Amino acid sequence: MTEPVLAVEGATKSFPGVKALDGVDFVLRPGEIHALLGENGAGKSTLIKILTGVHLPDSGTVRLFGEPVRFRNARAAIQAGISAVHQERNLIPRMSVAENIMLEDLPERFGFVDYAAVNERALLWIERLGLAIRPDQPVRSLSVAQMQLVEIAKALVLEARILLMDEPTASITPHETEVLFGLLKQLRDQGAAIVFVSHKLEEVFELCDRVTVLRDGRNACNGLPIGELDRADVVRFMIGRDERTAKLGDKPVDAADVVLRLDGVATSLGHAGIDLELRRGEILGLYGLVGAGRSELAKALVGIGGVTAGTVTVAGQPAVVPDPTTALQRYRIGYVSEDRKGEGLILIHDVGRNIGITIWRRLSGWLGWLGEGRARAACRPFVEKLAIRTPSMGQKVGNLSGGNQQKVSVAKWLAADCDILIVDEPTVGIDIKTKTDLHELLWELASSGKAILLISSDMPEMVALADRILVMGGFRILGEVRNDHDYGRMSTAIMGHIHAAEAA
Amino acid sequence: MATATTGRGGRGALGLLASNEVGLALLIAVLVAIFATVNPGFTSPFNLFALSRVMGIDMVIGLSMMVVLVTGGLNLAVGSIGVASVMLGGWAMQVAGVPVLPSMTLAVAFGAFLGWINGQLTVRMGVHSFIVTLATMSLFFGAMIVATRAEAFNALPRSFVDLGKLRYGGFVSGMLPLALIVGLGLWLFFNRTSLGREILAAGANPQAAELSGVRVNRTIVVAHALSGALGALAGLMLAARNGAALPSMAGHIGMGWLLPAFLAPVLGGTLLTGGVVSVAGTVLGAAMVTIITNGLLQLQIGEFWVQMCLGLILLAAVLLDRARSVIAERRRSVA
Amino acid sequence: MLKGIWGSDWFGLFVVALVAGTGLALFQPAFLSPFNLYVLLISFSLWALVAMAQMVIIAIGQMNLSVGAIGGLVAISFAGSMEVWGLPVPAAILLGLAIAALCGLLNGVMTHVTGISAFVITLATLSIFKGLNIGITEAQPFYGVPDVVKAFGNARFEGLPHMLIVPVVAIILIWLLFNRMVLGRQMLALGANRHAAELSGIRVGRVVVIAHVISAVLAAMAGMLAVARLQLGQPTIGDDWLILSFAAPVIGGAVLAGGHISVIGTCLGVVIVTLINNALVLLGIDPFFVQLFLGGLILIAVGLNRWRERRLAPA
Amino acid sequence: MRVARMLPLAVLAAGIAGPAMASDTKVALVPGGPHPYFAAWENAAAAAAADFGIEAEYRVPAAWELSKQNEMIESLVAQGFNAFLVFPGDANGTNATLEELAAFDIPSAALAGCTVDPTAASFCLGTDVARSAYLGTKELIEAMGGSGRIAHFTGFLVDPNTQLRIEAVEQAVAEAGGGVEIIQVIADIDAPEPADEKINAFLAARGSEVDGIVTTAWVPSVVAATSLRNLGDKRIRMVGIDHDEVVLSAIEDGFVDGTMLQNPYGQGYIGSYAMDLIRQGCTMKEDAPWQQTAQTAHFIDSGTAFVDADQVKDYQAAMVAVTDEIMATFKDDFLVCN
Repeated sequence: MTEPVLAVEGATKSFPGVKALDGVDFVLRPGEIHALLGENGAGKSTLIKILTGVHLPDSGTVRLFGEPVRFRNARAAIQAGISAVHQERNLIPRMSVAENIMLEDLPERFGFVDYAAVNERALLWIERLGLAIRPDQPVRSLSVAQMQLVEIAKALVLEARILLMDEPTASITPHETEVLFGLLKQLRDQGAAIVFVSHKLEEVFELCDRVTVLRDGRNACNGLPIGELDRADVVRFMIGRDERTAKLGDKPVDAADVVLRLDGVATSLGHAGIDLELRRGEILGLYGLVGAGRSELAKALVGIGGVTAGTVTVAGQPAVVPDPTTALQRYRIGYVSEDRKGEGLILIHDVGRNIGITIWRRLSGWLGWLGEGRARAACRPFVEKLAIRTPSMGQKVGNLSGGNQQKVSVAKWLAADCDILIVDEPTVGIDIKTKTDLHELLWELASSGKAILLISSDMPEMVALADRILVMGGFRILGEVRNDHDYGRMSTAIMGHIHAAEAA
Repeated sequence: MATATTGRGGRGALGLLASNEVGLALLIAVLVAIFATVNPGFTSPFNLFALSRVMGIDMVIGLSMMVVLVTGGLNLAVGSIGVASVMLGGWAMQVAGVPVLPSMTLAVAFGAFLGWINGQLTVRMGVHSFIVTLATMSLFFGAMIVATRAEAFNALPRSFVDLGKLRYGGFVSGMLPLALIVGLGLWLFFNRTSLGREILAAGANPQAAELSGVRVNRTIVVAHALSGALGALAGLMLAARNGAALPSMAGHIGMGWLLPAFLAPVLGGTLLTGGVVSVAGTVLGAAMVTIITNGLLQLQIGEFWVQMCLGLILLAAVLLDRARSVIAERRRSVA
Repeated sequence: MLKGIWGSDWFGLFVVALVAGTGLALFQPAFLSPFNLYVLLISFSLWALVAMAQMVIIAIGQMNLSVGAIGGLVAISFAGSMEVWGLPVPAAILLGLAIAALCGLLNGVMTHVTGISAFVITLATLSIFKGLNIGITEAQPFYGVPDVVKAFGNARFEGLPHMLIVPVVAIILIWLLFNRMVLGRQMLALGANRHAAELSGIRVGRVVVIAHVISAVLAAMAGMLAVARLQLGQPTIGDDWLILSFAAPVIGGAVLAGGHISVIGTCLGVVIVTLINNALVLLGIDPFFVQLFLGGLILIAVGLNRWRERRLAPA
Repeated sequence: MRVARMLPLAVLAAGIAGPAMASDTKVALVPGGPHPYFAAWENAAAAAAADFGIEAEYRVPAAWELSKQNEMIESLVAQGFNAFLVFPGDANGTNATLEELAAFDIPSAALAGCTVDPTAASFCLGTDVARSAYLGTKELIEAMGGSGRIAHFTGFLVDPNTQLRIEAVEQAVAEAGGGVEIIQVIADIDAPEPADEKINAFLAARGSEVDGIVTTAWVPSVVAATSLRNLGDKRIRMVGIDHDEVVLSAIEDGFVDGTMLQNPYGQGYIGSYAMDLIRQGCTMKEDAPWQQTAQTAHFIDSGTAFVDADQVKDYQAAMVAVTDEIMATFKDDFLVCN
């Protein structure tokens, strides 16, 4: 067997209140793609951060080619030959694509940045990733998926021996994922050692050679060959028991009770001719590739980006929604944003303040008076209902794990008690258990008479939850599929609509 | 009074030590002990009275800046607004013969109105409040100069001027309790009302707050108006102390207030990026700065070196506070 | 190409400056007189350096409140070392720059090592630097400025002040720094997203400290120019810089949160403020109305630029 | 480094004071802020302390702000100072502080500039700012030959003295008949850089129209004198204010016609003397030879003189003479002592 390039032995790391890693071992060999799996909060990101010099371990050793190393900062890790794609966005929006890609090591000529060389070298990786963008384009003009790929190019360009990829596929399309995987396999065959973190088990089985699973900061398994495992094994390692599929049961949809209706709606964001009907008790899926205009439509419905033509009818009455406040208070429409950190949550505020924000007005008395006890009491049922794991209502949301953060951002809208809930990518980057919980919750909400517009790029999720699926592309509705919960038929039908649009 | 938003509750002594407010209070205690030992005059009733009066005024000035910092903005025009409002109040009292209380109310309302203009301009133009208030600082001050020809109102009613001489227990100026009441009111506002909570939410993350149904623009306008009202109040306090409404009382275009306005909230732990407020910290920050200034003036330092010593002590205080919070944080993570 | 210029940060400002200049020339022919242009350029020389000093720190997402205090301290050290110690001019200049570098080092190291915001640190060092100034001078100017220095502050070449050379060189260097040099790009990356900069292997501490040193050195140059211009080492030099130091970069399109500045925009910001001040004198505005007009005109300049940006946004 | 400038004065003045007697008087001389004008107060305080057997100290507020000055005065009371000579940070605003001092039986007087009546200040010893500006303008008009266009450069508008100066200049111009005209007033230029910017802009725009410049604040005087020297312009007449070296040497070299000089040393010295007497039970005489100014009815002129090229070399002696003169009769003229 080949010598490991990187070996972690007994790594331990504590933060205020939590022990993130507790004696974790991890061995990475050259020429392999090694999956690092675990639920949210299992310690994957902490391990990655130790390997990239963001954190120092409290105890334990990291060996690089057999030599013990301690990375005091990211620079040290990069110089040691470790590059990484981090989970959070790490681009400089105003700089060009090429400069972002080359930022670690900008080529110089006579003391000045050699932009010709910057563009040239970046272009190589842009092309290898199949990106149709110019190297001199500013990053802020890119779509989310393109940014993610630039992020990946930024890591690849270092041509490091060790490549750490923390959820690189979270926001890119299946086609782009395919190209990326081809590239990663090629790098592996050239001898690179790659760590791959993902919640999408399909991808892990397609791409990886060996698997290490963390659970509660410890090894649940350590470097098992993927061939010896099946999906159920991996899930058992991750959650400590067998996978539980959401029991969704039957749910009545009142076909006559249309709560939201769009007729020929156009928006200032670029939508045109959008027709849509959402009924009481229904989960209406809105499927499409990244950039299809689904989140934008949702935002237009709550008053961000005006409706320029057509009519919106809420509960039978024509509706004009100038802003989210009106959407919430008059039309009882809520929007759970896909961008949890940017638009969904206030990370520096506590759980109580995040959940309560939608109901303060309703709770407050004379002169807007609202006691802390009363505000928190009103939020508590939702913390319990969603089983949000937090030491108290006073915990900062920024200190919670990703899954619990997402639950908080949903809890806010449960508290608001909207009739119409638009849920945008509710389970991206969420562990399996939380995902199942959220699926059951959405189903239950619909059963209790709410109308839900579900935006998701996760086809299995769509097929499991939606009653009908609208396919969207290019800011238009491409077609409708009535869901019979058969994955094969549904995916074929949906992709059919998308391809038909592309062909046209 | 603890900070509004972060839940430090339930962590016992270590959590308490980690809070900015407690750190400031400790520093203040140490400073007072030192100054009182070195110079007996420090604790004389006259000095305590004078100290508490300056403290009260600087607290309100600091709070006036704080309510805008909470939104992630700045209000460079605090001084301008304060002076402009007070000149109107002074005119009402002295020239128009309006009774004292309505005149004061008028001044505060006018301050709120000028703040409201700042807020509206910020929101409508979509420019950072820094640049808006930079312009209105000159604008308001210039308008005041034009309207008054820079002449003071120095025959204000006795009942108003006497407010500046109000004294409790022989050594506490009425200004200090007033400032503390204002502070308490603000604490309640940010912690116990829906609007105050919304201002904090909008300051921390405007996009998230907007999508959650908070009218972010309105919170900005309200915060600026509140800041203007508090600026006017600070101006009235200063006018009562000076016994006259003076165009010069906040320095050239009101810039004389900027230092106390920023020092108090910033030392007190209010983030310049918005969303986190510490009313108690602001109050303590103002107290600390006035105590340092007062104590230093009484030490026998060459008078030209006082300012440098003030700077050094400020720096030391800031560093000490930082060291304390780092150590407390470390202890907590070990525990 | 044309569209590129129309869309650039500073085009609106350029138009504002151009219109203001033309308007002034029409109303007051003296505006275009060689002496007035010379006076404008002198003002520009000083304010451009002051604005650059702040701009460098805005670029890394911080604020430097001590720009004026550093300028003042260097000004009196420069003049004082020549008067009291009889230092030759080049040595005095070096001393001034060294003092500034030390001040900048203090600001930068303190900010980085303690992690306290530069706003707070420079608020304290502002007092220290200004306090040193007052302590040394006891508020009395230094008069013994050598004739060479006085002559430099006064000399003209074809209507251009010799002083102009300093800011012109500084502006070119700063432009190169931010547009063509790795260090400058790292500063902008740091200002835009500190975390990302760290993960990209940028030595954040080093970049922060260097930025503060550059800022202090620019302030020092402004301070020494002020001495040459005023022909004496006034302790009050620098007291009035703060507002302009922020106004010009921000009018010029700098993002106060960091990560984006425009050197040309900042210069145009300085030009606009200088023009406004010049106009208030040239048009003989009643002194009581000066502040009112100043505020109004700044608001209009910003408003116009903002309006253009909005017009541009959907395109 | 800064001492010695006025030392000869101290020696001279000491001669007339008579033998020193021990006293518990502790006088603070508090200027409005750090400013070169007041440097002579330090020497005056030292001389007074030696001559009258009192304690006298010069204490400067950290910045030129009313509130800073008030804090300074308050802290000085806590340190046991029992008499105050104050340059009013604001002619109206300083009254409140002086009243409080009076409430503690601490006597005070306004020095160099006056507080507005009614005031708790025992007297105002200094310069009648309006009269000084008026006389300076008169001198300027004379230098211009009785007619021409003049410009007036002055300090912060919010300083009440600034308005008095503007009005005084207007009055002098009005009295000169139709031949003189004020073409521009530039204010708020107490900081050197803006002063340089604005004064030169003015000279650029209207340098050829203007015949005379009167300045009524320290910094504008210095900057205007420097500008005229740089331009080599001796056509434009100018009368400045105060004793900055730049202004004095410009007078010697003929770029400036003269300056309105004050007597800061005498103010500090006589003021300290008077404070000691008041502390010992003397009271101010109501029928003293007070002068009436726009601000107060209890004004004593500490000596305001126009100094031109002929007198500039020995203006200090002139000021000593004025000081001596006031000292000689001060007690009898202004005080009732038991």
